[in-house]
Amino acid sequence: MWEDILIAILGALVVFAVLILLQYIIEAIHAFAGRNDKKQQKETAAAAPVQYNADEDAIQEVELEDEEELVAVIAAAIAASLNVSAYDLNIKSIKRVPPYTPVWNKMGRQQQLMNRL
Amino acid sequence: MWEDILIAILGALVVFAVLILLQYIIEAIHAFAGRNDKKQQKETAAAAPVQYNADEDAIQEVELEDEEELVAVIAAAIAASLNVSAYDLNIKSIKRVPPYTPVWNKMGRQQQLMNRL
Amino acid sequence: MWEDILIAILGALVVFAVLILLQYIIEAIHAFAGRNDKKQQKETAAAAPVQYNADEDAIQEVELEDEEELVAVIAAAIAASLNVSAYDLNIKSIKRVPPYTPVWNKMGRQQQLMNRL
Amino acid sequence: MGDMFAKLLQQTGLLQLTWQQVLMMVIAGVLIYLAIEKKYEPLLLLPISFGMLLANLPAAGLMNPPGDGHIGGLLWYLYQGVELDIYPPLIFLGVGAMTDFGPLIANPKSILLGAAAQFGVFATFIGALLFGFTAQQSASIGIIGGADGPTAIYLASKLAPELLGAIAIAAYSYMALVPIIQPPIMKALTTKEERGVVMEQLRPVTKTERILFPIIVTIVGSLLLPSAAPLLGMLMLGNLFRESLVVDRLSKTAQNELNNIVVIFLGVTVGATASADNFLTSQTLFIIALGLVAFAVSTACGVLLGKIMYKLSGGKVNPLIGSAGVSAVPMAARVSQVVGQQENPGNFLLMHAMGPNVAGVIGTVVAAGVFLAIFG
Amino acid sequence: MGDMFAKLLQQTGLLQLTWQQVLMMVIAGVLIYLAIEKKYEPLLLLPISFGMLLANLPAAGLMNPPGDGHIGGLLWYLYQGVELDIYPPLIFLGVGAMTDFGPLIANPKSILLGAAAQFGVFATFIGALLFGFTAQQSASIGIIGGADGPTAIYLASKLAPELLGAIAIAAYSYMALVPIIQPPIMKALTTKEERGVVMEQLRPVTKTERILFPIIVTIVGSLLLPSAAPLLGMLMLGNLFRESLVVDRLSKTAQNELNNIVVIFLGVTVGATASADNFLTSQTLFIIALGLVAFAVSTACGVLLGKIMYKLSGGKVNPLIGSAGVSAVPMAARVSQVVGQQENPGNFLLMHAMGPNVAGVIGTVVAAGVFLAIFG
Amino acid sequence: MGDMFAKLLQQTGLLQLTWQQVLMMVIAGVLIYLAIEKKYEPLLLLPISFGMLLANLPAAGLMNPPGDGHIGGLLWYLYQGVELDIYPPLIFLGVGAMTDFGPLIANPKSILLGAAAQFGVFATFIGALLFGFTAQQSASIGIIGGADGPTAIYLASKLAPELLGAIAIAAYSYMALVPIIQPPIMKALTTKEERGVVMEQLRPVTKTERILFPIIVTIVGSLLLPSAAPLLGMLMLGNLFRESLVVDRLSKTAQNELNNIVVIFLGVTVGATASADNFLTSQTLFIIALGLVAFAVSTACGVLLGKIMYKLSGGKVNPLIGSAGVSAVPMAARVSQVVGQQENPGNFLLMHAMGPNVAGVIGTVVAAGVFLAIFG
Ligand code: NA
Ligand code: NA
Ligand code: NA
Repeated sequence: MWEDILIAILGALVVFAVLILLQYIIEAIHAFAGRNDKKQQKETAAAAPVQYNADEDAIQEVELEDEEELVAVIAAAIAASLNVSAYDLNIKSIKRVPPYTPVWNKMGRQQQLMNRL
Repeated sequence: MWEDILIAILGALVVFAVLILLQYIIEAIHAFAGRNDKKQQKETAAAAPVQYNADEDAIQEVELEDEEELVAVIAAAIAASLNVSAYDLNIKSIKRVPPYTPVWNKMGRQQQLMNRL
Repeated sequence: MWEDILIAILGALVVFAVLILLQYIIEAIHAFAGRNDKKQQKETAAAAPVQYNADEDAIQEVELEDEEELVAVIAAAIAASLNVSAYDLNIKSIKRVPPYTPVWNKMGRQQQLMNRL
Repeated sequence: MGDMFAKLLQQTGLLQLTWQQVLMMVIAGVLIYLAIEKKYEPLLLLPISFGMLLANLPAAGLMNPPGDGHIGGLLWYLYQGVELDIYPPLIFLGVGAMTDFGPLIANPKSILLGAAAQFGVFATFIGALLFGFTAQQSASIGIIGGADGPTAIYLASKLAPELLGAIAIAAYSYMALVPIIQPPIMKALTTKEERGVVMEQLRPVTKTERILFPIIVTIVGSLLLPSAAPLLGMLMLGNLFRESLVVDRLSKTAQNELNNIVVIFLGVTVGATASADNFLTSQTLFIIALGLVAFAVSTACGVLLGKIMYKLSGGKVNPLIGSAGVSAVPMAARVSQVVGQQENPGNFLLMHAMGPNVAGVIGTVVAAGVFLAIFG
Repeated sequence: MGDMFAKLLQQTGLLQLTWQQVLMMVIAGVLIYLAIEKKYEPLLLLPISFGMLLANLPAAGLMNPPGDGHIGGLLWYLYQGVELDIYPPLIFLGVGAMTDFGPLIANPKSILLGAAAQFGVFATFIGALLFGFTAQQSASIGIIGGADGPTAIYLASKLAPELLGAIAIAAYSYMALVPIIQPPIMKALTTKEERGVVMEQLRPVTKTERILFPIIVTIVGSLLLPSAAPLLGMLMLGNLFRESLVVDRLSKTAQNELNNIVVIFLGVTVGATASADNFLTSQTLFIIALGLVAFAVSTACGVLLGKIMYKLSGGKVNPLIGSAGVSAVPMAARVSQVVGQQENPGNFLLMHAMGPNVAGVIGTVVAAGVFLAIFG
Repeated sequence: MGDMFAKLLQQTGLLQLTWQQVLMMVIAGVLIYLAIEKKYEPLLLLPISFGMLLANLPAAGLMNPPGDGHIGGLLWYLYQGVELDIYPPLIFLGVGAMTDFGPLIANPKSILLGAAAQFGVFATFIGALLFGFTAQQSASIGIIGGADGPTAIYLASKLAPELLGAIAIAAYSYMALVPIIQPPIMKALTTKEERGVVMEQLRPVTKTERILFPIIVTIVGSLLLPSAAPLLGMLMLGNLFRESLVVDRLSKTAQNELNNIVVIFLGVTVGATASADNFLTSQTLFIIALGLVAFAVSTACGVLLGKIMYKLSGGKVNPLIGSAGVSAVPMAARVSQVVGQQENPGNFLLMHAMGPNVAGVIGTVVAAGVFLAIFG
């Protein structure tokens, strides 16, 4: 039992020791790298307020990832641009464009490929 | 051979017996739980027609499953179609449409199912 | 060593032989199947210019595969909200929002995290 | 150099190629054509037929087990998920997450139609025995009549792995042919009046019912037929993911990526069991013929029970929904809808047919459980 | 036929069903209710409780190992990822890709709060020994106080697999209960003045810092505690995926599909270890009680170190952020935020609490590493 | 307590840390830097270099095989997919689903350029033998010249697993460096006039051609070189998924989630084979040097065959597309485009270079098949 209490104390000490060491390491990283990219920092600082405060402009930066519900969104977007209700719009099909696509398009797709191979 | 025919008959009987039992169980579940959430039921009943009949208002309920960034896009699309800024638009909730959906919708979804089974 | 050089030469020859064979096979496939779907071909040829030249109509064919095709959708949405054609709009870059995001955003993201841990 | 060239030539598959393998490749090519051009269940038939092609390439050894210090072939490793009965339950997890049992819960009597449509399974079991198949093989062939791919693969891989390829191909082909096989049978067995019956709208189903259903079916079904537990349990777990509404991430992954990955591996390796010596036997022809019988009998029995329910209900049940009991979700239900509309364009049977349709999935799992209990 | 019927009946689970198994199913049902209705960490609690249900179905044998020419049960195969310690590090890969260590890097002192909140782990270790658990079991129970599910499962599967089910259920249940357990302790230990402290805004963190952090923490942490390397390494690899900004595809897959697949398999099979004879013991009750103690002590120690930092910093540190050191990311940090706002509605502690919160993940991994070094 | 502390200290990696391991970590750090800052094929180089880091942490034992009642290390289990040759074909499944073979089908002669660009493979094979490598090792080193990561890993894991880490790192590094390595060679070997050639537009390719191509290439290629069947078969199955247009779900999963999961596991564990004693040898330096030679010779031979085709076609073929035969899809094709535009800004060679580019993938698989047939 006594030994077990020692283990517990030792364990807690080790946890503290390791995490204090990590604290100093983080501070060392900061000393070494915290100022490196000040320029990037400033850009960010400049960009961020624009992004979240802007209220006169439309959204310019939209973080998007994927999904098929987009059909709805596309419908809405097209409807909007045509100034009609999405309910008057009948999307007959969202065709998969066959693979005979022009160069610029291929280039983009192939660029992806490179990153995947 | 005789034994095999017995097996076949027995098998068919067991299938029937188990499925009849399930029928009673479903009825028992209904007796126990079919009325529990009447309130929820009514809400749904109220919400559904709005969703598919409305043609004067913008889309209010969009079925979403994940990719929540779409909220931003939808906001933009609705904003655009209403000719207001996305910042004046307050999307209170993007409700998940409960699974009691009309036939045409089910059909589409089931179509997918077929291709997956 | 001599044998190894032989192997190398043989290897290169086999690669050439197999790929030349493939060349003839591709030509044979073409002879057999290159004319089969002329009709489909023409359709494609007809559809393609529309898609990339049209500037009075809305987008009729939207190629969606995942991720990046969304650029088009975003363009459409922005264009709509700005009341300009998507073709006059030049999206220079869709920036990934850097991870220094404000509290409300973090909160949402962290909320997700909780549900995942 | 000539020496080495000879060595290379020996290593090619050319000298070992048999006409049987060539024939298998032709068959694989035909199946690929059906999958792509005719869209016969392409999600499984395309991988299956390509797997068949790969397995019949001489000397490639893609299905070789490891041994003698050599590692095994790629497809042999991927096949372990079939061999160890892991893939079919995982597919059922996704199927459960895609399936709406609401129409069945709203109309519990329709589960009987899902039971009736298993008669073809047992009739074909007898038929296969008459053709000289063993009891295990006959059970695996009979289950084709259930029109449920993963269940057929599960049972065949347990009871008759030597027939796995033929059974899987027959099952998925006939599932794709449901719109051709069923309508004549349905029309032959029903009157114009019966086909015109418009059914009452289904009652709404509460969320609590939807959540209790998968839990209780798992417990009761697995208690009665423990051998059906892996399939039934995963089917119902997937459905619980779906209906709980709190684990969307898991439900979506079960339906999509996990499902797709398993479908690729399952399809290719099930196809790869169809090597020439396994497949080019008279047995395969019998299996294909018996599979058609199984489908037809199941369809007929479903419709016949539908007629009985029509009588007993005083004309409230349209017997056309009975044929949907063969599962082949949701194709068979859509066939009911289409045949019904031919009689009465304003008649919407789809939702009513979905009840027997999903019941048919459970019914086939139960039938498989019975066979496993007896022969497993 | 009666004969065969008897055979079938013997094969059902009905005759073997024990009251203990029934009780286990009831418990599983309650957990499913909590997961769905109360939204108690449903992503893991729902699969865990369904796994519990499946494992207590008599005769289904889903957890049977292979042997005697029989293949194993479905869940036995899926369980190998737990048994071989593969799943928890893979989950940590996803967690790392989801975690923003920025607040910790911006305020490195907050890592101490993540250390203090591990006291509950060691206190409970002692407590469990007093209740008669072995040292290995006690360590596994203590780690519940770390409020870190994958780490608890990792340690328990190594040191005390017989308790795995109970420990996992306790860990995830208490993680869900953090908003109920923590506030009273936090309020009891702090003064109104302390709770009202508004902290200074965090400094920005550069991309270089964000990238060096996971690399260096991996090296230093794994050098000091090699047994923590799998968890720490994968956590930091995931984070490097995230912060590098060049491998979005991998980061996204690690966070989503891979994570979801592993969560399903991990959850169901961890739940499946809770068979009646493993779970229905007095030990389980002790584990549940000790888990609560662990959480409470960890919370208290975090807050107390917060108070010390409040003093030493001359009132700049709000001690409420100390409780976030238990991890349960980001629930515990949100609790700090909420309790702080009750005192001062304009006070935003969330980002300050995220530092201790993510430090708590590292702290628990280190604590697990210590136990593994001693007892592993 | 001191006792226990000593025990803990012994268990740390500190006392066992060698300077070689420190050096390896530094190298891993440099590679991480190149992957993130220079974007050198980060999708593979980042996992590879982090795996290198993990494998050189003393005492962590992440690559330990199981034994003595101990389970194996995390990375050892994940490595089995490399060891058993499962991952590279699965990656090729995704590559096939991403690859458009249209430009090759439209201009079948360009396949010869993909053949010519394999000369570097065989030249380097000889070179490596001269440096004292075994035949198996030399073949694995030579294949770096194919500029095809998965094929290089596949061959090396079969013929020379001890060099796997170095070969993978060299292959992916040079693939990233294609835009730097190739242009000087291309310019040195061509005249201004040749570089200015504008090529005729490619003919359209029918859907039937696109579907027959993967099927027939699989059959013919695997018959001639059965050892290439796993790679070729999966590449073509993926492409068939893509071109069939009926199994989008499978195509998408093969390209995305399945690919990403395999890339993570493959990358980390291939990197983990680069332990200090495997990697810090003069052999590694030779491999890096020979890899560069392989790339350069392949590029040069591609361009030289391009010049021959320029002559034979009466000036219709731009020899710059020859360098794209090294694969490194689509980087090398883009290099052809860029170098061509420097001469004539209105010249679009990209689509013409895609033919040799994708032919280069097939060429390298064939070359690997030859080596496996002789040495496997
Ligand atoms: Na069925
Ligand atoms: Na913690
Ligand atoms: Na190549």
